[in-house]
Amino acid sequence: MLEIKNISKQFGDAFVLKGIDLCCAEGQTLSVLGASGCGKTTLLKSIAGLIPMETGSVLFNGQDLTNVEPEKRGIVYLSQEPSLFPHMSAFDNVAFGLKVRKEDASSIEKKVTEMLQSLGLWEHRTKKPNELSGGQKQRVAFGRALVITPKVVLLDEPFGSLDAGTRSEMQAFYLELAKMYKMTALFITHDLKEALVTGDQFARMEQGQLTLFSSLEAFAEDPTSGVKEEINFWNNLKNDAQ
Amino acid sequence: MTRTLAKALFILFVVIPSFLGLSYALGVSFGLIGLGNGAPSFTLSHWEVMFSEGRLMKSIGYTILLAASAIAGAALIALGLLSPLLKRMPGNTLPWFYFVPLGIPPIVAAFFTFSALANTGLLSRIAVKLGMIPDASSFPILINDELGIGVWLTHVMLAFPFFLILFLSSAKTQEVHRLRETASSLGASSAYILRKVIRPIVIRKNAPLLIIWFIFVLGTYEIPLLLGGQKIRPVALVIIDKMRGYSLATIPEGYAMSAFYAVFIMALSFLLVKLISRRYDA
Amino acid sequence: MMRKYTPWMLMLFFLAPILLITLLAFSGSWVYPSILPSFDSDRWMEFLGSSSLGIKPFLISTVLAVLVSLLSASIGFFTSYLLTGKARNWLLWLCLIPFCTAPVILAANFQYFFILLHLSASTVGVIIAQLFIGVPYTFLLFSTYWNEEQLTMDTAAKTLGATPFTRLLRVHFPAAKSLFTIAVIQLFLFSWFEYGMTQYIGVGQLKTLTVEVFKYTQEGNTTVAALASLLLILPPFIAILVIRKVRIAHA
Amino acid sequence: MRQLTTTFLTCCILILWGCGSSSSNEEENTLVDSGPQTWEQTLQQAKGTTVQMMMWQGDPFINAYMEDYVIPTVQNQFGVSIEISSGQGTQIVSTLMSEQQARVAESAVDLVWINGETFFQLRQIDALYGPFTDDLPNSDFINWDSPFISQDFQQPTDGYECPWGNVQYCLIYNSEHVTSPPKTLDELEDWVKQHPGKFTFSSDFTGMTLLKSMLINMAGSKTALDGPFDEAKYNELSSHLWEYLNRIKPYFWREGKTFPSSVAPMHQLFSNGELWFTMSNNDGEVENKVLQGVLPSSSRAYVLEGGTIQNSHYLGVVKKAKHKAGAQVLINFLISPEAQLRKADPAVWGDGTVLELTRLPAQYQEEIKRLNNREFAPTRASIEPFALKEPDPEYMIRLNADFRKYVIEK
Repeated sequence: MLEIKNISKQFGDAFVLKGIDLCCAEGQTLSVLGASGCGKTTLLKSIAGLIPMETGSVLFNGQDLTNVEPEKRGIVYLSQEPSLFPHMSAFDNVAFGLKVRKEDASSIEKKVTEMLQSLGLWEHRTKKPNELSGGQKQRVAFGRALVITPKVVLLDEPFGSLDAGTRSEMQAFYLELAKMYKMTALFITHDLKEALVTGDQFARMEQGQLTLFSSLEAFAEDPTSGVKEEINFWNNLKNDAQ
Repeated sequence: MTRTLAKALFILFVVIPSFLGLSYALGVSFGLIGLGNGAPSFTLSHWEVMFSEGRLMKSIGYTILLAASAIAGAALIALGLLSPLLKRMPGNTLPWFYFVPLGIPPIVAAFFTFSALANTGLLSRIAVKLGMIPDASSFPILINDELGIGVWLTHVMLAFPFFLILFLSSAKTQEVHRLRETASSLGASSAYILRKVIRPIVIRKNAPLLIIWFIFVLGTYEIPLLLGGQKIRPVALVIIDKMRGYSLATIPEGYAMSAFYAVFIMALSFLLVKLISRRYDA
Repeated sequence: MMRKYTPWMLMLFFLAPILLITLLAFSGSWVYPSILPSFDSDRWMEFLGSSSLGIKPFLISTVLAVLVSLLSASIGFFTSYLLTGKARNWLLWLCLIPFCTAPVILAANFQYFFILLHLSASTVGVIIAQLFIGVPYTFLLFSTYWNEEQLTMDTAAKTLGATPFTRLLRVHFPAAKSLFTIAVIQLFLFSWFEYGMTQYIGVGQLKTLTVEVFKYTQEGNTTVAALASLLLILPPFIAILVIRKVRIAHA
Repeated sequence: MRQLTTTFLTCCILILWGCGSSSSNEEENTLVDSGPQTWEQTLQQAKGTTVQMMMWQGDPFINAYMEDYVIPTVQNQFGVSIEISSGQGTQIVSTLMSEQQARVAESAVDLVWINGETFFQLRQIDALYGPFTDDLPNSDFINWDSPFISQDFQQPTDGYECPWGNVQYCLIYNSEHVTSPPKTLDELEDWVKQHPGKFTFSSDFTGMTLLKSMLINMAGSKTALDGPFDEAKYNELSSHLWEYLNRIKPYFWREGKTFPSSVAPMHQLFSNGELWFTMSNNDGEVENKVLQGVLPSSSRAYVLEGGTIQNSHYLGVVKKAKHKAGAQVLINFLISPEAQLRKADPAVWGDGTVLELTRLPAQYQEEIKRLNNREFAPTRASIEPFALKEPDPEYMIRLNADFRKYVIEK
């Protein structure tokens, strides 16, 4: 279980994160809905250890990771940009984390092959990032992250730059992967539907504060989540049409 | 570990040399190190002499003007050539002759300018043969002239091929390519795109290197030595004159000048770095 | 019409120095106003025959330039990693300092410390002195590499478990290869032509081709100066001819 | 930040440690001579050593003389190797000065080629070894009676430097254009005014030598500037000189708005016909420059009626030199009749000898006669009466600064 306790972050006088607590059960995805500028990227980077935080701690299954170097945390951060290594093929990109861990060649070969096949990228394995489409690139980025079986995956608007069609395809694909790899994940998005589709648990972030909801129902009930507005919108549309 | 090592190396190869070099110059200039000072004792007299002479400030002004105008001239030429060359450059490789000027050191460039542009140089001879001028004395004075036209031309000649390569390489990146497409889809003519899209991007991208060249031109010694006038001279020459003059007594004054000048340029370059990084952030 | 010939005119312009200097190097005398100098190869024989200009300075220069360019490019690239941190402006500024004074003045300022550390008149001393220019230069050059894109790539590699060293070696070095090549070429040329440091720190005893030839470029006569210049620029020129084409961008 | 400070301090400590360890070497300097020794002993000591010689190397003839003749001969005869590095006056002074500051036990340089203000400066900082010239067997041939040899810029050499060559300043004119060159300052003024743009002088050492000659010419007596620097005398004479120069400056090359930075470009301007006058510190240079093809064969050298500066250049041994014996053996060879006469040949170098010709063994007399036949330069004997002594170095220091102030920048 991932536990975040009381994370605060200040830039100058402004508090970007104001004492955030959250927890996410193992193998589950916590979807966080938040508009841009609410501090979600700062939150994820703090959890990954990429930026220092003033207060708070990060625990995984009781183990305190707060002062562990980002490269040793086993928490992978995925952003909107796939940021693949331009000089490596898709295969080598996926293999990167394993090579860094100095696994032996045959096991790398096996794991990466499996991963690429499950990502449906096997025939593109020799291509360089600039020869791949946006969705393919993001898949490689997922593969690169998941192949090292991280403790936690942090997703920061991962499908933000994709077109609508690819985007819903990728959401479905995410669910599959999450199930297959029993991912523990924080999935941050500003898209309500995406949050609903991908999450097992739900939270909402606003101005540096995070509200955790006990269930989908509670999330839907909350006026700030926008679920109700959405329902009303469709209902009105239906009524107007009639 | 890696960062610490990087810091250590940075300090070892960048900070310490600058620090030691500057403190040595300051030490000599204040009479604390014995170079030409006899027994070391603190004195401000070398600084006083330096400022009272007034030559240094005039010289600094001239040097900055010379360097800035040379860089501007070279950048303008390179920008002007950008559009005709981009059109005839399909790939991302440049033919070999673009790199030839990079292999010519300042001293040789100065020698070339001298041989080509002196009153009795190659151009003057051609002009005489073509009947444009009667003899050497009617050829315009470009070498050892009062303003330093020969020095300026040599700097431009050295800098502009380098800028051209930089600009071409920047203009060939995907980013610029994409922006160019966007702009043309918005209905901009290719001349307009060049002026309003490509040039600003190319200049901004290469601003740090333009600044390095500017500072490099500020410090050159060989070119004005061979081609410059005597009336007003770049700082490097004035300083070396004092440091390596006929008298030991002027050595500390030379160091005072070099310390003052270094600090002055450091302040100037700090402003420039600030300026370009602000433009980056924007 | 003009546009069509621009590349050719450029070529002529870029090659003009080499052409004129070659011409002068073969000249016996160049009496005004004749355009072509009279040919005289005796001077070549005299000049090249003097034993100070054998293969040795050429080798010394080559070894020195190779060492300096590879070392400064590597150290400079490695330290430029600090640009991912916060003090970016300060670091860039610090790197500009060595260029604030003429190399000759810099050499004069350093000489005392090199003598103090027993590095004067030694090859190691000259290499270190040249690194004092080469490292900051590479650092500045690589400031154009460390942009937003590279930083996200660095972050990605970091959370995947790569240590800073691995990231530099596996991620950034291959990505910055073309820039690295440019750095090596430029630093090679810098070291090849470097005079002030080599002369002062080496007390004239490290006889690179430039040190050997430089004494003729300022004094003496046109033919000798032209010959000396030609000797200096010919090796890089041949190297350029061998390389022929250089990629300038990776799209 | 703390880490940064620590690293910085560590590096500083390392460097200070380096300083400490090197200054402790200072006491270990055991190279000081242990009493007088015979020339035999010196030769013995020199054998097998490599002498580091620092000298100006801008002239192919001089380099060839050293490389092709001196180095192999000294190696064969005395078993001493020589390594020449290039560097002159100011670099020598700054190198030796920095070495003194750093308190090194052994200098990187053994032997230096110097004169005038460099000698003066090196004596000021006590960087020269000596007196040693009396120990050299060949110093018997040297014309020590000549004040032009035993005094360097009014300063007695006192055995701290050994004369190597002696030359006299001369003007060089193109006989194709100039039939009777001006021999006095008044004549020069007239000539310059009649031929605008054809005359100038360099702003370096050579040009200063002309100014010094002019200054003495104006004083009216050859010995006017003898002795230590005289402020009042300088002020009076120099004001006349600046007045004179500013009067004719508009008729100089480029209307006197600029001056060539050294004689090398002047020679070029002269051979291109842009100038009709050039000059040299060495009366014999015109001979070898015509041979080299740098100057046209219509070049002729002459001296002013009021005289021109004659000076010598010298060889000094560095006080902390590693190979003092080897350096002395080399110097002794360089002042041998054989080496001196070879050097005097315009086809080799064309540098005036410092030896008293009458003291030389008979076998060299023929050779001397041959060398007296000059084609483009006047004979040494004919210009000798017009030789002026170098005044105190301060005169040149002041002339150099004031020339810039009152003439160039005006």
